[in-house]
Amino acid sequence: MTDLIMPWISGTLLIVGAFFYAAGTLGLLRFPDVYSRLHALAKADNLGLGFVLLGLALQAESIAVGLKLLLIWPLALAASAGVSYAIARRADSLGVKPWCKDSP
Amino acid sequence: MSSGLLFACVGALLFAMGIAGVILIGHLLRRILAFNVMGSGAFLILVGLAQRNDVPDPVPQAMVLTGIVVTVAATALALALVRRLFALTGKLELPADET
Amino acid sequence: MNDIALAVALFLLGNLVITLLAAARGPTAADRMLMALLFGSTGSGILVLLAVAMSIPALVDVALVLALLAAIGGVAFAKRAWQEDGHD
Amino acid sequence: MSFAFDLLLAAALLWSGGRSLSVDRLDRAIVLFIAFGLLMALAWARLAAPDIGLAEAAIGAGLTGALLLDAYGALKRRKE
Repeated sequence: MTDLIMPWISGTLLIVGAFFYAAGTLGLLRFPDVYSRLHALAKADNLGLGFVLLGLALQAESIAVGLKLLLIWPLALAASAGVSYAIARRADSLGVKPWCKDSP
Repeated sequence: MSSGLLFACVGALLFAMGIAGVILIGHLLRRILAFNVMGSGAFLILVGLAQRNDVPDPVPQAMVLTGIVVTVAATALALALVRRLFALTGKLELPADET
Repeated sequence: MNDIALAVALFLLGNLVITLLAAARGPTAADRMLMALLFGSTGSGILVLLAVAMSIPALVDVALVLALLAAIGGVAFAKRAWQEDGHD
Repeated sequence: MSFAFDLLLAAALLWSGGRSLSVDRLDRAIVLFIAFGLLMALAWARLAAPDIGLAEAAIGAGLTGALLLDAYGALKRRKE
């Protein structure tokens, strides 16, 4: 029973992860200023990575291999949070204005 | 066409681009970039051509692993020399021969 | 099962190439550096998918290193290279 | 499908390598070179050499890019 269903769940999770990656790329291309682009990348892409890792960990042979796959996710989250903070802080100190609805 | 052969062809093209850049570009930082691209091309040729059989040959892989480390050390030394040259002369190009 | 992993990896590589083309002509300096952030997460995703599709478990370690060390470039950019006149 | 992956990766490698040598602004060239290093790590993974991929991901993507950006920032600060 589990062997029958597990590939379908795993494949669905992989495709959902690919959708979130595409959403992050679309946000990078279409959003108006640095802060909103940062928001799209740092959240949507890491959510996509999480779904892909979960989908692959479901079909790992052993618990240890699956846990090692899932270990990548908090590390990627920490790295991306650090970089986003550094870039946003530097943009703010350089005087980059956030985009408003009225601004061109 | 196997993937080893394809990447060996890509490596040959990258080596050609890199060596043209090293010869033709005067700006020193860009020349360092061209040097790195040239090295990557050579590494791709070495590993890609060792991939013909089913079992990859480990000797070129060990050579390339050493070569990558040597490349980053050479890049760091070249960048330090460029910064020193800029501090002394204020230019980012090599001085012409005075003979 | 390996087929769908390889298909998703191909899709992610297409994403990466589109972002590369768009961000190389991005309007501000920061947008080009956001590309490094995207390369970190998307690249580690591709490496994990390749580890399953080609059945080389060591590629998972490469994905781990890539996810951590792609951050160094972004921090170096924000702290050292991004100057006042970088708006063009 | 793996051949399509190889072709797309090869095209991206050639494009980013060539553009990083020919683009007009230096900071764009350095960012394109960092992207080139990450694509090289993917190429080593496709060539079934995970140890070289590990070294390239650590050195080519992280360390060389940080060194180049640091040198670029220092030169630009000194020029002003």
